[in-house]
Amino acid sequence: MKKLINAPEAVVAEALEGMEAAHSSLIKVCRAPDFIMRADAPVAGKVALVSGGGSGHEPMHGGFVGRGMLDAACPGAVFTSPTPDQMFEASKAVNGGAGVLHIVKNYTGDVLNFEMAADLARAEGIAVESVVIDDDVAVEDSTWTAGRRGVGTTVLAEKICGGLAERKAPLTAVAEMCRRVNAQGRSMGMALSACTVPHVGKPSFDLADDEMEIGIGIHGEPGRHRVKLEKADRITEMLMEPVLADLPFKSGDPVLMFVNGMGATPAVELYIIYRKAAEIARKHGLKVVRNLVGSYITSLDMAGTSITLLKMDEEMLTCWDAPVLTPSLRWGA
Amino acid sequence: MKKLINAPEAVVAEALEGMEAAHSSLIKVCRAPDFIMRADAPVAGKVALVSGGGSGHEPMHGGFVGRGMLDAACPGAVFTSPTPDQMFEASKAVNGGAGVLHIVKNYTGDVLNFEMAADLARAEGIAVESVVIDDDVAVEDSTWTAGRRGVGTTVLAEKICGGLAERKAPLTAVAEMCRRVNAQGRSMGMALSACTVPHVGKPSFDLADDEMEIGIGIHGEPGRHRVKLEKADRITEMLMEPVLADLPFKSGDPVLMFVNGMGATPAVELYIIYRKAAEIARKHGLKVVRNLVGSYITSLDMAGTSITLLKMDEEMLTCWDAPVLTPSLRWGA
Amino acid sequence: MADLSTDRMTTWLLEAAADLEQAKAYLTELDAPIGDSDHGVNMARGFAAVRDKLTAAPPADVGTLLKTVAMTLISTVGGASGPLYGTFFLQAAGKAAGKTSLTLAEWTECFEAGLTGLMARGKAQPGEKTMVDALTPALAALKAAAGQPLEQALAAAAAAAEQGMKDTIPMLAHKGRASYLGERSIGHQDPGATSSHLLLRRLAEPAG
Amino acid sequence: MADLSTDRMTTWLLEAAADLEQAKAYLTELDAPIGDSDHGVNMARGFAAVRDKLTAAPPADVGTLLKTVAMTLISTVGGASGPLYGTFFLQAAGKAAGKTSLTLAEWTECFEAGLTGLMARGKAQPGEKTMVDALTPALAALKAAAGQPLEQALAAAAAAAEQGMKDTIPMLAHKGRASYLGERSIGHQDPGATSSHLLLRRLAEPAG
Ligand SMILES: Nc1ncnc2c1ncn2[C@@H]1O[C@H](COP(=O)(O)OP(=O)(O)O)[C@@H](O)[C@H]1O
Ligand SMILES: Nc1ncnc2c1ncn2[C@@H]1O[C@H](COP(=O)(O)OP(=O)(O)O)[C@@H](O)[C@H]1O
Ligand SMILES: [Mg+2]
Ligand SMILES: [Mg+2]
Ligand SMILES: [Mg+2]
Ligand SMILES: [Mg+2]
Repeated sequence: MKKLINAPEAVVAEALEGMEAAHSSLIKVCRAPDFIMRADAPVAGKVALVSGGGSGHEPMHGGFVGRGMLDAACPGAVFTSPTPDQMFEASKAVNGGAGVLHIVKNYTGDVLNFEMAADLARAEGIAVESVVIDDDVAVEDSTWTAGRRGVGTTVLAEKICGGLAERKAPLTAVAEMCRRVNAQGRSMGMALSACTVPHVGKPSFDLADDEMEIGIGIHGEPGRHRVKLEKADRITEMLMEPVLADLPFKSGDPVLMFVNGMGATPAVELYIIYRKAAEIARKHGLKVVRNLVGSYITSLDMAGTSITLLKMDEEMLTCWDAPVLTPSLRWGA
Repeated sequence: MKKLINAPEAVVAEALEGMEAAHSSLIKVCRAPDFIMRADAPVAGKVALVSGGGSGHEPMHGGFVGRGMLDAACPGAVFTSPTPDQMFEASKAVNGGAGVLHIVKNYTGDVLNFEMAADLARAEGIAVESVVIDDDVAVEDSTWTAGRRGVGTTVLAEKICGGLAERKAPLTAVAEMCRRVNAQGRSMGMALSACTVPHVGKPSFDLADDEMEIGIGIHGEPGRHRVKLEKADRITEMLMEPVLADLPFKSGDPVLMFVNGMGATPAVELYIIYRKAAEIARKHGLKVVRNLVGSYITSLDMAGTSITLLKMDEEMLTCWDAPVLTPSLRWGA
Repeated sequence: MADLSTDRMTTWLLEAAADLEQAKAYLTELDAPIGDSDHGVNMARGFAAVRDKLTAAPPADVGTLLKTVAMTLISTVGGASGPLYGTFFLQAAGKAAGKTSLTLAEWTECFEAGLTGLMARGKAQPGEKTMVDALTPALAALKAAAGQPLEQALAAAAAAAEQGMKDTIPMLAHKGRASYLGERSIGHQDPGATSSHLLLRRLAEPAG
Repeated sequence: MADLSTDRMTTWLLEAAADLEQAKAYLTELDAPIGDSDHGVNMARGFAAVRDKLTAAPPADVGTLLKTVAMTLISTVGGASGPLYGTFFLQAAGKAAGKTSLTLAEWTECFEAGLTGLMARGKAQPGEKTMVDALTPALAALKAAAGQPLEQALAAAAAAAEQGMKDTIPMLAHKGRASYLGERSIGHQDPGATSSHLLLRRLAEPAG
């Protein structure tokens, strides 16, 4: 295993120290329990957005803490949901009196721990709404399973809801927006290579030189299918087809297109994917009104990409364009 | 070779198409000869900044074209300097009447091609100044060699000079600032793994699982030394020591610290490096007044990092903080 | 030693902590093909914290013991297994409040409360390739052993858990991360069922 | 065929283009350990463009031919080798202006002008592990062969270039990317010296 780390056990704590050192004007890092919060939290009268999940997906979520996006992020161990006390303490610390929205990716661990945290917070009289993001079309949706995973749409939901909360919208409206973003966002990912979890020390799966995994999540788990390696254009089709086939995209729709790198994918490759994805969207009659290209929700050192399409409306556009000032997403401020 | 590409020959052109599709409000992509320019260029009365170099270092330089940074960037083939006609046409296209500054990384190819381009531009009556960036302390500086390579400081010079040019400073002042940034910036890099040039199809060097290269450049060339893999903290020391030992850093100096990923390095690892680098800087008496953490000057899919320290002054700070609106660096706008 | 004393239960959990530390790599390896390679690390981290808590301040009764275990697991394990095992011990603790030892019948009652709580929390049923598939037959064995000597009942429960664990191999996962793999989840043993068996085996066979 | 006619020179450059296409991988491999793995691709790209230009509109005299080659290389090769070879051909063209064929003496003069220009552009001296180390002995051989038959002189120049190319192996690089490697540049043959030899060999031995 080749990583710029000191010890597997120290990865999360030391990265938090690095983030704190680098971004002290934007964020504050609290320890034991661990969470990252806006430097100016709590913001009175503003709904507070709290998210979190296993580490290893950076910049999500810690890199998205700051004005116009998250109020707090709770980092778990690598690929392991954080614990309820982290979420509970974070919720207390950032609650500005207007309640707290928990943005939860749909993984059993995240869902269960956030459930417990919400119970604890409500018991202290804090208004909590939880929205579970489950946008991964690689996973069949059924009441018999854990349901779809939460992936790329999470980043977009955090930005858009952050923009809305900044305008002092009430908790119900922010939660409603979060549900709308989730309902209108779809994602699909693929891997050229597995990632290596620090404490495991070897890749989480083996892929031959001419193979790839289609339908991966963000935890180094294998995808739905292992297939022969294809050219970028074909890979883009293989990601776009299931995304487009799933509701809710129809001709004429304005969409945000998010081409994401899994952690070890160079920018040049993401633009080659974007080029084809935009072409496919155009052929489908979609209007790409906004986009995001970069590594924002990652899986350690996995090489690969995911594509998220989000059907936009006016309010979502306004909230997307609103200023954001976080370590990893920043504009208008 | 596992890459999200269609064909080695098509990488640069298709990535340009992707960038154009993704960022049409910020940039315009011109073909044959290839260059990327600000959507609103030429800006009358503003010194135009033109840079360029081989592709494979994205987001540098194309991702830095836009308000407050570069007016044009010329992409060569992967790791190959662009040609004089690209630089000449770009210079003509963005010249707003106040002259053009060529920001050139010190590689024989870049220097020679930019020299020829400057000759061509001057022959057409365009005022051109060229500044060669040579900040890589891994390379011994001597009149008997090609001198030091231009690496991380280039990004900082483009931002700072971009900020100054936006304020309509004259060409001599912008060139002077560029020389100052170069004189006050020092970098050093390392690799955990080599990169794979698309048309070569295999890694440019082989490293055992317990080895790393110290003193690499950004073109997949091996570094100065191959040594045993070390922990992140020791690696950080090995990068910081030569940077600090070189002029011009002394106790009390305000510095900008730039921790850069080589293309396949996850953010979490960069923060672990930043943490230690900031600690070392502090112990050295330096005041880290600004920082940049991310993959901004890369070497395709190389895993590794580089650290750049830039001694700051008031004017540089003002220019650094000035708004920038490019595909890959954005704030205040 | 006919009953499960606070001492015996404390010893169990301390020994289980050592087991889980030992099994860390194994459980994590089981979690690689159908999960995210962390179950062993999660359990080892949680039970190391349990060990520290129990050593620092040994609880006076089984209820307090189980509740301490529950709260510690909830705040240190994370993932799916943290809240699930946490809920198991929390609900079990409710039935053991103030008791300094448990009869087989009482332990069976605790176990049932624990499992019911866990299943409610995880919305899981038997046959979905989770820890429930080890715990459900274990509970059935405890019930079937009602009236028999305690050690025999615990051994039966451990054996049933082992069988239940093995039975997860051919199952198609419906819950947890393994469910994302669909058909590809078949042929792998569930890590959570494996840690459940490990815990119950140690209760039946104290290292002493 | 005592002189270098425009035809012979055109044939040379077309055949060299084919050679460089063939040698692409080899030259790129030489560029890997001490450079950036692109010399073969650069040269092949440039000479493919030269071939297209020359086939589309065959120049009428050697001066125009060499100038076309120069401009094409400058605008298509990039890297260090583009401006260097470009300058070589551009300066050589200056001495061949309007000539439809070159005597050995004239070619030697062109070559010298080209090499002088190249060395000025690259600020390189012999012994620094660059193409200059193949071209310098080649020029010396041409000069030494003054008065001898043309083919003999071209063969001597090619042989000298080959020796010069091989002599780069033990050299410590002072110029170009290889210089960044310091001591580690020793033991590798310079890619630019290799492409220079390749060009001169083809001039001496037309494929016909
Ligand atoms: N809904 C559920 N109900 C019961 N057990 C579950 C459920 N989801 C997952 N599990 C159990 O949890 C185990 C995984 O635990 P762990 O790896 O620690 O957490 P995570 O899945 O969050 O990484 C699985 O092997 C399975 O036995
Ligand atoms: N300053 C120089 N003078 C003469 N030749 C040089 C100089 N620098 C580099 N070269 C030659 O250029 C060759 C490399 O060319 P190429 O790989 O195409 O360009 P780059 O080095 O820009 O990648 C070297 O092998 C060397 O022969
Ligand atoms: Mg997990
Ligand atoms: Mg090159
Ligand atoms: Mg797991
Ligand atoms: Mg080269």
